Amino acid sequence: MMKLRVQLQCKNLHEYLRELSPEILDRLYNHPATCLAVYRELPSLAKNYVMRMLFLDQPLPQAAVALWVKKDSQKDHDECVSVLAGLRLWHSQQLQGGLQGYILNPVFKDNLRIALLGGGRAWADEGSSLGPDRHARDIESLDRYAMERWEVILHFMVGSPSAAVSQDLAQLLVQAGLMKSESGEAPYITSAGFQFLLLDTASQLWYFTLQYLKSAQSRGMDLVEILSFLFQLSFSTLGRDYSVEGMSESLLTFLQHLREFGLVFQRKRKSRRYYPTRLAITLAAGVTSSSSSSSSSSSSSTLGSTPGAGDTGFIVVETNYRIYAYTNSELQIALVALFSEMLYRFPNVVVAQVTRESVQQAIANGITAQQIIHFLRTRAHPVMLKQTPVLPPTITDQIRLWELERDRLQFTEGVLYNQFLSQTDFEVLRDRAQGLGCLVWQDVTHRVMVVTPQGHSEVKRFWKRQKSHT
Amino acid sequence: MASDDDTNLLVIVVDVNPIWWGQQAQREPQFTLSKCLDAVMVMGNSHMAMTRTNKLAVIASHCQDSHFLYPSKNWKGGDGSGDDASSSGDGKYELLSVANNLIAEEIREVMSKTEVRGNSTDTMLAGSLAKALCYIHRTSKELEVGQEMKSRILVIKAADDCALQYMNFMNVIFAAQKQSVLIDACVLDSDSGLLQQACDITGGLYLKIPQKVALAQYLLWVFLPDSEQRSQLVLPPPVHVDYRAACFCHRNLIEIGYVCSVCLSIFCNFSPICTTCETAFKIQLPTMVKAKKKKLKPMS
Amino acid sequence: MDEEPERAKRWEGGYERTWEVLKEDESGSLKATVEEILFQSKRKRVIESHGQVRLGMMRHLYVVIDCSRSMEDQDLKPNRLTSTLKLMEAFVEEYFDQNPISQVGIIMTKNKRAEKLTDLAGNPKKHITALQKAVDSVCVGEPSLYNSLSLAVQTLKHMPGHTSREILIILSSLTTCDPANIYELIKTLKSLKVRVSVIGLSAEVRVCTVLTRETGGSYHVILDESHFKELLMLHVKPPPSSSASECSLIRMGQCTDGFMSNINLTLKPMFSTTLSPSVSCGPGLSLGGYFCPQCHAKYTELPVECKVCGLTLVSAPHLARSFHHLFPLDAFTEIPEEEHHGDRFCQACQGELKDKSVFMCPSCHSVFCVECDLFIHDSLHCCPCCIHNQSVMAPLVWF
Amino acid sequence: MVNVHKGVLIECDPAMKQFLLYLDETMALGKKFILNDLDDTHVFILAEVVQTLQERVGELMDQNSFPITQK
Repeated sequence: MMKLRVQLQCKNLHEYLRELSPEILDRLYNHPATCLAVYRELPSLAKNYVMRMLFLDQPLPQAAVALWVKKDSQKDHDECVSVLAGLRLWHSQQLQGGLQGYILNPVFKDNLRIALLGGGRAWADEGSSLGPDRHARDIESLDRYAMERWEVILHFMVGSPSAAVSQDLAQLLVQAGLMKSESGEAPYITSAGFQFLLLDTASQLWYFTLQYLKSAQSRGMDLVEILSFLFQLSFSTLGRDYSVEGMSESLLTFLQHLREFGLVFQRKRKSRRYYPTRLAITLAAGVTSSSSSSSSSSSSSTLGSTPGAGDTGFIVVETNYRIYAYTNSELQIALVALFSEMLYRFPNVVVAQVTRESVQQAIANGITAQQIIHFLRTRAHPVMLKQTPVLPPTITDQIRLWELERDRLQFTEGVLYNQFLSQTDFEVLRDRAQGLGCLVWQDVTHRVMVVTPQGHSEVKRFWKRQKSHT
Repeated sequence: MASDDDTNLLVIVVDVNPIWWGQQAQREPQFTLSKCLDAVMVMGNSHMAMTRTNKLAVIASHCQDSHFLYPSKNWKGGDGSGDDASSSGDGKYELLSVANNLIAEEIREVMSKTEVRGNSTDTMLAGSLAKALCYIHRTSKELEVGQEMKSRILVIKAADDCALQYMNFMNVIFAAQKQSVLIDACVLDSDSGLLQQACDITGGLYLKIPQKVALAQYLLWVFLPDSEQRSQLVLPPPVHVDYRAACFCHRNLIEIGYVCSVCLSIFCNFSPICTTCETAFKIQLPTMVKAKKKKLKPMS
Repeated sequence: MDEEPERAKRWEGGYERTWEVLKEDESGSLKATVEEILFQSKRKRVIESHGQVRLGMMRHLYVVIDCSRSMEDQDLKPNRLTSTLKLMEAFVEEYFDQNPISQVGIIMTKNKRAEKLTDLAGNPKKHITALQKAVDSVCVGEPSLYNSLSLAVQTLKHMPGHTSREILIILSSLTTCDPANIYELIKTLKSLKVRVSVIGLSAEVRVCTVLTRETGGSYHVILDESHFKELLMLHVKPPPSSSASECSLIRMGQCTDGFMSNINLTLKPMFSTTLSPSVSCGPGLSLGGYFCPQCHAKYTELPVECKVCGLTLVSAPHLARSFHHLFPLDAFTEIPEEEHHGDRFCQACQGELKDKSVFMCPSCHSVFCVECDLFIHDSLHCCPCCIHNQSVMAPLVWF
Repeated sequence: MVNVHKGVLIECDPAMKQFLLYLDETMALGKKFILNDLDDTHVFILAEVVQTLQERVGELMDQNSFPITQK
């Protein structure tokens, strides 16, 4: 009966890569675009380390590397070394003198050099070989197309009738846990879905791509190929067209999916060229935002309002709990309505009121206060961005208080043991329960302890055997 | 960790004094201007590759003029289609390859076009630094609201200093300090007093490199980390700067001097008239103490 | 005092129809006019520099802050005192940036008396901490112009002749309570060549007009907080010193970094002179620091007057910092954008020339945008393109 | 002999604990529901009263929160 509140986990690139097996990692580093994307996600100190070793051929002794950093930032140094080793960028190698040394992963080193200085083969076949596109697309139309495709998916999640989405995509949404569909009727949104909607566009894209990659293996697609193509897209220049020659079959199906998400624009299914949209390019931006549940407010303030990728900031939050959303898009209004009561509706602005009931209603369907605040901050109006902190502190504190108000009590089912005859009996039974890991709470002075229901039967059997021996 | 989205602007000022580089080509043929520019491009590329929001500008400081190599006037940065510049045929990140092609074209044009007047083997660095500061000022104005920008200027100095520039140079240094812009200096040949003062006042790094051939490695090791990482890394210590002034009459460094209250020119010994602004000084005679008249014993 | 020519008072003037400035263009948007106003405000801030006039480089300035009951008035947010002290902090910062070898002292006047918050000193940190502590001082009673002026004059009259002596009064109450006749004091001020300027926070007071007119100071009444800040910043630029003030040679010591300069590079931790805390930011053991060339007393902060031998200690950049007052950069000529037919890029910042008019440097005829023009005049003080053709005036060789 | 009870362990701040004791004494939920008072932040109660207890706590919260909108 306890409502399990699922927490939307949105891993960033490093967490995702760390889970991959070493040989996939090495194959991944075979493509300059992926090396550059992985390089960009490193902590800034680690970036300098990689740059320092990029043009060295023989390994550096670990003692020398340790001297690069001042004494008081030794902690950052160790953290960087662990990140670099974790991603298999640094291999430790035995030097002649018996010293342990670090060397940059040779595959990564060559490809990063190519990404920086050239000298390898081209990433994507050049669009220019096809001649200029007769009806070339300018950037505004690309942006409009991208946003419209992406909003269709969000509208479908919110369940508005007008949005129709391919079966493949709907099935992906269900797999991602964002929606649930019982016995064939239309899927409806889950609490994780609400949390997904509140993310900023870049993080949504990245979360979506992660889910797609998970399902990619099941579709028989090669993970490495897709990831490199994705990173190559994120480094392309907006407004240029690229040709589809030399792309494998699985890549072409992947391209069609991207077309449906709005990351890529093609005039027809079969057209020989494609245009990456701004969403594809900001995909790399989403990668840097750490998982949504962590309260890193700083990195999200401008990511959400990346220019052109969806609407820039449009929400003004005032200290009298009023919200003015300068938008007329049904989706954004529906999102604001998730945690506030609508007061007035005008052609270009919607006025809403954040109240205790509305916030607690949102918390009831699984949205946390932090996600509401993150949503308001990423869509804050430029006027709000001028002040620090961006949102009035009274509002953010009050929302957090309303959340804490709900779970003043924590309930845990359990079985109570008390009135032990002797201290030794109590300790023996307590250690047994602890061994089983089902001890919930104990109070040694009063010789009282609480055990989980599942553990209860085991403890009882143990107690009977114990009593029969003594 | 600094939030990832505040922009980081690096302006590289390259000293392209043709006479110095000409002599250099004869002295050590393995380190010429083109090698130096390759190193600059490697530094620029790695700076831009670090994060999506890093920006770069390169200025060539010539004898009579300074030119913006990148971003050049006629090519719109960022989202421009820029299809005329050939895109990366060899696997390089597109933004970098477009930038490098532009720099190469511009430097070829600059070196061929500007003719050399006189045999001045020193460069007018203050002018290029002033242009760099104006460029930084404009870019910080064009930033989106809510973002802040850290910027620094890296000067690659070849020829020696030009003495006539002292006053303008000091103005530029104080303007940079006011804008909290760091000035770093990487000196190839003779030490430069002006740049030492610039680095000391603005908190930048001054380094005279022993081997010129390894310029790229020096740039990547010492000058690539931005102000936030420099506090963590062990880098060359600040150099001692001799701030003593020279007197106007004999040009030698003095410890105690006389300063004209009107035009602040310095003299090593007292002179009644200031040579620069010809104002006559009131000579403070030691105040005469009038002899005290013995008081007649008061009539009782 | 004879009637001086009455300046046309604002309320005497005709009825200003300020709302007519905002004209809607055909599409009904006010954008054009708003940009025009913004453009004008930017231009207005470039103060016309008046050519080759001798500026008093070393200044002694006393700032009198009125702390009477009227300072608790709330027309300046949050109240007049806090807002004034905040602006004073910025003023002290800017003052020492523009005049490194000058000194400032702060006097507070309340309850019919005047007392010194900080005495004349060249170190900005001390003044700023004193200002920050003064925020919670209580405002009571009436100010006393006479007492504060006489307190300031007592120290100013000992100052050497070549330095300029100035008093800046920030007056908020309309009354003053003086023990003696203030007009006698004005005569002595005039004889001692002390310049008194007043910034009124409420209304124009007759005695201040006379005081400022007699001593050659300026008198303004603020409109709002930004105007107040502007008036304060007017006093940062050194005033043209009257030719009467005699000029003389001052003996100065050039300090270098102490611990490096002596040949044996042993880092001797030396006790900085602990005669008075004002000497260094904190007495105690420190490695760095400057040595007085004459008596080897050690100081951590420059410029300072050596407590032991009285020599003013300064380093070369300090002198260089006030150079741009000597060779002011003349204002750029403004030409409307249509007439300019050169390339469409500002030569300083490579930005496009978008706004209405373009600025040309009279000597080197290079073209700049309005942002660069303002930046060049405010902090750069030299035209980027002129520097190149070596027409630099004084051959100052200083390194 | 060791005494065994089935039920629900509640962890809460002391103020809320007092409120639970008050509800128990005044038989507000119709019967005594507290089986054991463990310490000032833990209480062991009957399982079936959890739902009504949550509502009563909700009502308490509503009482001492002021309506911000002066409708």
